[in-house]
Amino acid sequence: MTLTFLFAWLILGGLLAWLAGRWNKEAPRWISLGFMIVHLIVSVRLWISFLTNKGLTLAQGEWFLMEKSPWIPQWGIQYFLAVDGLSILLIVLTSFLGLLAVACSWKGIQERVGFFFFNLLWILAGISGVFMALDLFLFYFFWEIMLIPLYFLIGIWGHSNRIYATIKFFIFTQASGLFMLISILALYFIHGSQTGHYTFDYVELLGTQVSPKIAFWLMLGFFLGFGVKLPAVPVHTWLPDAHTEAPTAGSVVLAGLVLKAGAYGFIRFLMPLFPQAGKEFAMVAMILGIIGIIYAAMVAFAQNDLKRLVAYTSVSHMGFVLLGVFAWNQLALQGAVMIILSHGLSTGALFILVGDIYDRLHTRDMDKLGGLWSVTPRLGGFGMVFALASLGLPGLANFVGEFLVLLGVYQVSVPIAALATLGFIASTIYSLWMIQKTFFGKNVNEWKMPDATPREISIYAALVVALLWLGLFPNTVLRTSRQALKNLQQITSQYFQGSKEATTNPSVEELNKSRSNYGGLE
Amino acid sequence: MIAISLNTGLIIASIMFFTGLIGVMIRKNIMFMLISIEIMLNAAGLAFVFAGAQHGQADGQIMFLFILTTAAAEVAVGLALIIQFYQNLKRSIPMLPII
Amino acid sequence: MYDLLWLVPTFPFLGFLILAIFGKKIGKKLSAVVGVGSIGLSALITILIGIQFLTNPPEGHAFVQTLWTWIAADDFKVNIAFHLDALSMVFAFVVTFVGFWIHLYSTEYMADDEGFSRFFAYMNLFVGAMLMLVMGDNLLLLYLGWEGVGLCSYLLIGFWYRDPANGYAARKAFIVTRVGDAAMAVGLFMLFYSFKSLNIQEILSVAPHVWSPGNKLAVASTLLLLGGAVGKSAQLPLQVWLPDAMAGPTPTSALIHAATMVTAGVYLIARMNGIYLLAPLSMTAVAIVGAATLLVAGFAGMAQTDIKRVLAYSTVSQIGYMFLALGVGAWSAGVFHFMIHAFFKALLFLAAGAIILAQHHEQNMFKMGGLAKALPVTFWTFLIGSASLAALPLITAGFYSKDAIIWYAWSGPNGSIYLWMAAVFGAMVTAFYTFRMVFVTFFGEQKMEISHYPTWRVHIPLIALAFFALFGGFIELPGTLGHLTLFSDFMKSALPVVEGGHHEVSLEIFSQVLTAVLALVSIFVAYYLYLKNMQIVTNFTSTKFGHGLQQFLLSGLGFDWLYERLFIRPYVWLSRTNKRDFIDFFYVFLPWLARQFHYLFKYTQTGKVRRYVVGIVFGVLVSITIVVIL
Amino acid sequence: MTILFYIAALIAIVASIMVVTRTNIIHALLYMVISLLATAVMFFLIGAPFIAAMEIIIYAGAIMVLFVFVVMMLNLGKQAVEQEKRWLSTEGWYFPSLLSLILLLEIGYLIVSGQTAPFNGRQIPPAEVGKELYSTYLIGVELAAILLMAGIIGAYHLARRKKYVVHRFLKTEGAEQ
Repeated sequence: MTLTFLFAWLILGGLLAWLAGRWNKEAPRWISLGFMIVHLIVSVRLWISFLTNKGLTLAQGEWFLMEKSPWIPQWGIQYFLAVDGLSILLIVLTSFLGLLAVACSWKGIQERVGFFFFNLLWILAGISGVFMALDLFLFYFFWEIMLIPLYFLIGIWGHSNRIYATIKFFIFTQASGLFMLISILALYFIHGSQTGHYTFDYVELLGTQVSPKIAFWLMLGFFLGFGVKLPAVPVHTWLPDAHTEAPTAGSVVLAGLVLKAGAYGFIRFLMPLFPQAGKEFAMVAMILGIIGIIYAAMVAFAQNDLKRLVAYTSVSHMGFVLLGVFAWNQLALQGAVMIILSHGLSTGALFILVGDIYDRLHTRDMDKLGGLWSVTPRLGGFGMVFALASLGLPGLANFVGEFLVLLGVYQVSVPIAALATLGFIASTIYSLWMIQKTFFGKNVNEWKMPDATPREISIYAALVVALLWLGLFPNTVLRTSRQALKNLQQITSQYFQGSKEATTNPSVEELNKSRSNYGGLE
Repeated sequence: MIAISLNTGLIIASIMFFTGLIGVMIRKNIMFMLISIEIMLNAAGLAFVFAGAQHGQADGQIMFLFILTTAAAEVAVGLALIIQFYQNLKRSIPMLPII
Repeated sequence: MYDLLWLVPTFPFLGFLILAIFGKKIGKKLSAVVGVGSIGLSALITILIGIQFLTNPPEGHAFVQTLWTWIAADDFKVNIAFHLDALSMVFAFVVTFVGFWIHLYSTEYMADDEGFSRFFAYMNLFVGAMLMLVMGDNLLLLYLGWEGVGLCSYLLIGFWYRDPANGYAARKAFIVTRVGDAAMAVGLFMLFYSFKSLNIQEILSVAPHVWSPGNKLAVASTLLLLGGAVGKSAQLPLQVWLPDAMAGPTPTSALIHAATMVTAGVYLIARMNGIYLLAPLSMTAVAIVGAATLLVAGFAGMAQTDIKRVLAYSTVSQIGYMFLALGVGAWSAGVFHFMIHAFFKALLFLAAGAIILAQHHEQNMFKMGGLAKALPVTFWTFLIGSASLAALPLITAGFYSKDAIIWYAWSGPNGSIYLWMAAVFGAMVTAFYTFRMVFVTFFGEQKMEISHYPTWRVHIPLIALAFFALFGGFIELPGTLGHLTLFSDFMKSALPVVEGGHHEVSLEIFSQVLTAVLALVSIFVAYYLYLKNMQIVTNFTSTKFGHGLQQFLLSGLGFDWLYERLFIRPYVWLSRTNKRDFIDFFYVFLPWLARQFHYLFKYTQTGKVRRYVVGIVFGVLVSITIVVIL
Repeated sequence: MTILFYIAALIAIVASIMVVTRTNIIHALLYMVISLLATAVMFFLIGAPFIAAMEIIIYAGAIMVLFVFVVMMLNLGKQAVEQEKRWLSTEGWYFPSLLSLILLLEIGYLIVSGQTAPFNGRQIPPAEVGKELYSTYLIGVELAAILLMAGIIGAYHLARRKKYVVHRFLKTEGAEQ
């Protein structure tokens, strides 16, 4: 029942918060905080039991936990939740960032508090569901659940231009989701007509024989669905608008979790369901990834709205995920998972920071900011750490992911890896620019503001510790996701074999022979 | 015995129908438009009756009766509306046009 | 003792953490104790380990301490592990030892600064990262230290953050080195796929079996690593950041931008000697980069007016010597020069810092003068440093280290007469600008009163470093002068021995004498031009050509100008013009189109029934026409 | 007989055209009555005497008289005729006429291109119509009854003289009474 609990608990919490909000402003905050803490405890316990029990050696087709019962049996729809290492990591990330999102909207949200936390918890519930659902219909159901509360979250508590941003966000994600729905239904009918057994069960759909041409189109439907969420480059423009207008918690959830749902979809659904089409499309997708990395980094550099800048850095970072997923080897995939986690933390942290600055100064315009270090050294210090994480400094989380992704991509294509490395430079440029314009320089406008409060410090400190921990001890995470990714790769193995042999240096055998001679220099 | 084919009848009916249609389109006075609609309804009924006569059955005539009913109801309501318009918007112009 | 190795970088990191978290609360005095003490402890342990290393070397002359597995994915596995051999021993020693003196010095130099504890936090972080760099047993850990020191360099250059110019210099340093780092990262991928490992010793031991000499991958990967080294060590063509980096506090310049960090490139190449030996082309490239840099930077140094910029260019130039040494295959000579250079350059910077402190933070040396009497200790130590830099024959350490390089530039395995000529010419230039600086600063009339007299916290580091700058050279004497090879014997376990000496002894003597004479002549020229008869220089620079030349040299031979137009402006222009994200225009266009249709069809909704009827009729017409036609 | 039919058809068409083109509404109504009577003749000739009677009684007799009553109630004068003249002289004529003409030609073409046969010629007595009406089309009759009822109530309700109420959209300032 743990899995049902993980999303039903938040649904319940949201309803309670809403009800409580009718007579008290404080109650919804405490209720949400309590519910998120319990959620975090449960998910971390799940993770620990995964690490200590048989979790690390799950064979293909096995799940660590599974809940399965018929839902609408006439149409082959099941209530099918299951987790493996990959899902567990993402769920832990969800509860962690969810907790921080609740904490960071403690003071900023003063209107319709109950409804706010209702929406927030429901988004988190939807996201938790997305990461667990293995029935495609159920998956789509959760996919939509997380969308609509987010729509309200941005539309009601957003900034001045929120209606435009919300509508844009909604149309983009909804339209792309419909493409995915078409693909899901097509797959459902193709599978049904072949086997006579109509089902949305992911595991059963895995082996569906679809003619390559159709498979390509179905894959494209999924690609659009996940690519818009990710966002991949030509369809990314909703993100900066949505981020700019969203309240802090909305940005955190959006960047930290909703985008991750797209990345997760690529790994869990797109490639295993359509390995051949995915492989054919891989080059295009990777080129999109490269363009995303460099293009978004350049656009980010030009922004003067802090939030917009951070939003574009998200696009840039998710380019690495796209690269990693479509390189589809163990290294790149592990790297992609690392980026998913570390980007969630570092970008979420930046959004919280920007939100706090905005709450104090009511501006995010970098041309008006500057010299804040002298006023708020603590905020500055934390901002520096987060910016450094974002530019991929070794020792912090993002570096591990980016390095592994590039290492994996190099195996598939040398030029793409080399080009993507330019992203290191571009990310340095915008990160340092952001720090310079915000914290360094003269305090021209003579801003005065209080430094970080204990509540904020504890949020930041939690994030810094998490970033450092992922940067220095990434193995805990890598171990967790390893077997899950291997199993996914095994599903596609018949299409992806051989590529590894071709790029490996032919003299490796020789190398292995001579490795026994190792013992210092001659 | 009458030596006319169905085609002839239908063509007569359509000429009348289109006359009414032109009336609806070109007249600006709602009263005239209402009359033109009556012409169109009448033409449609004519076509039904011709078709019924072709087969020697009563169905066509019954259809005409229904059309007649509709026309009557429509005229009653339409004229009531005109009166009401006229009373409510006491314009200097004599008839309420719908331009 | 070796088991304490992990403490060496841990103390500085600990110091950083304490200062970063509690720095404001604990006050300056305690901050200084923490900041200096952590490095002191670190240095102490390093020296103790060094003594044990000399007396009782570990098996295979290398000691490995593995702390934990850092990243393990698929067949990729790296540890957080330290590797200590002669090479990292020397570097770790220099980093902690020189670092300690500089920290001590900083307690006075930064005494009045509001960011006192922040400064020590950064400096501690730097020392920790630098130790990771030199002691990492795999290339990824080295890369971690590599980026870490780059970060500290950035933080310290921009230490006085209120001035946007400092921020600019800091960003420039970080970004330019990051360009090199990106190349290096690709090099790491290449090495990993060639050897399935990033462990340095494994790569070095396996490389000769996998790659035949001149292998394309070997050349490519070594060139990419060279890219990283060039960025970090401020060599051509990425040398532009170092002179600007002088915006940081002077102790920073001494520690990071003279003694340690900028020599990381030297360390990298020396460390990866095994694969460089397999790529003769890359070796040549290293040598040429070194030779070209030492000349370019030397020329630029001749025209600088800012005392720190002179030193900055001389640093670039001296690192050029080290690269030259590595490139020609004189590995231990390069490392030897690194060590000696660390001593005298740190000394020079610290002394320059004392001068700047004494002259109201004025850095233009032409506004100073006659300081020899007022600041005797500073003067004498500065003189010793300068002599060492200018390679004053026989008595200075710089002579022995540089002489070896000059000689190997000719006689080394990759040496050639042209490289030798460049090196000799460079030595002459070095002597000239060094003593130009000495004469202008310390002699002549005193132009400003002294604002601050240094105390023991400045003097002791100066004297200690001066001692090493003078006598540090006597552990390695050339074959013609006593033939003492303590240092290269020590390095033998880590670096290949030079297989040179195909020239005759007479030639070696000729080279040494020539270098010495040229250095002395340059010093005299500097004396004549800048002390005796300054009119000549002023006359020359007032001519059009002379002024142009001066400006050209002052700007560092126009590299900044070039890069500004080649990279910075296009990038900034491109991103600024695209601020609104042109892809978004497509998505803005879609609703616009919809709205246009709306406007178009809006006119059909007039409220005129007749028009609607016409519309219906038209529609009927169209559909019936279709029926008729079909 | 055939000649009679054609004459009746011609009268019906011409009268219809006259209806559409009149400016005086009473004239138009009278032409409309003529058109309906001619149609009734046609009905009679093709063997539908019951319908012919209905046409005269209900259409010409009741509906048209209703029109006339309304026109009388509205008390239209010469002004109305003048206005109609003005409205009719515009170019609004051409396009709708052209449209209708093309449509007419097309439909005519469709009719002519179909199968053709002479009329059956059988007289359909009213009794037959009545039987059919109250058996097969019983529901239609019921619906027609409901429609008429609705029409009566609607007409009564709409035409009742009420207090002057302006819709809130049409209200202008100071227009409240």
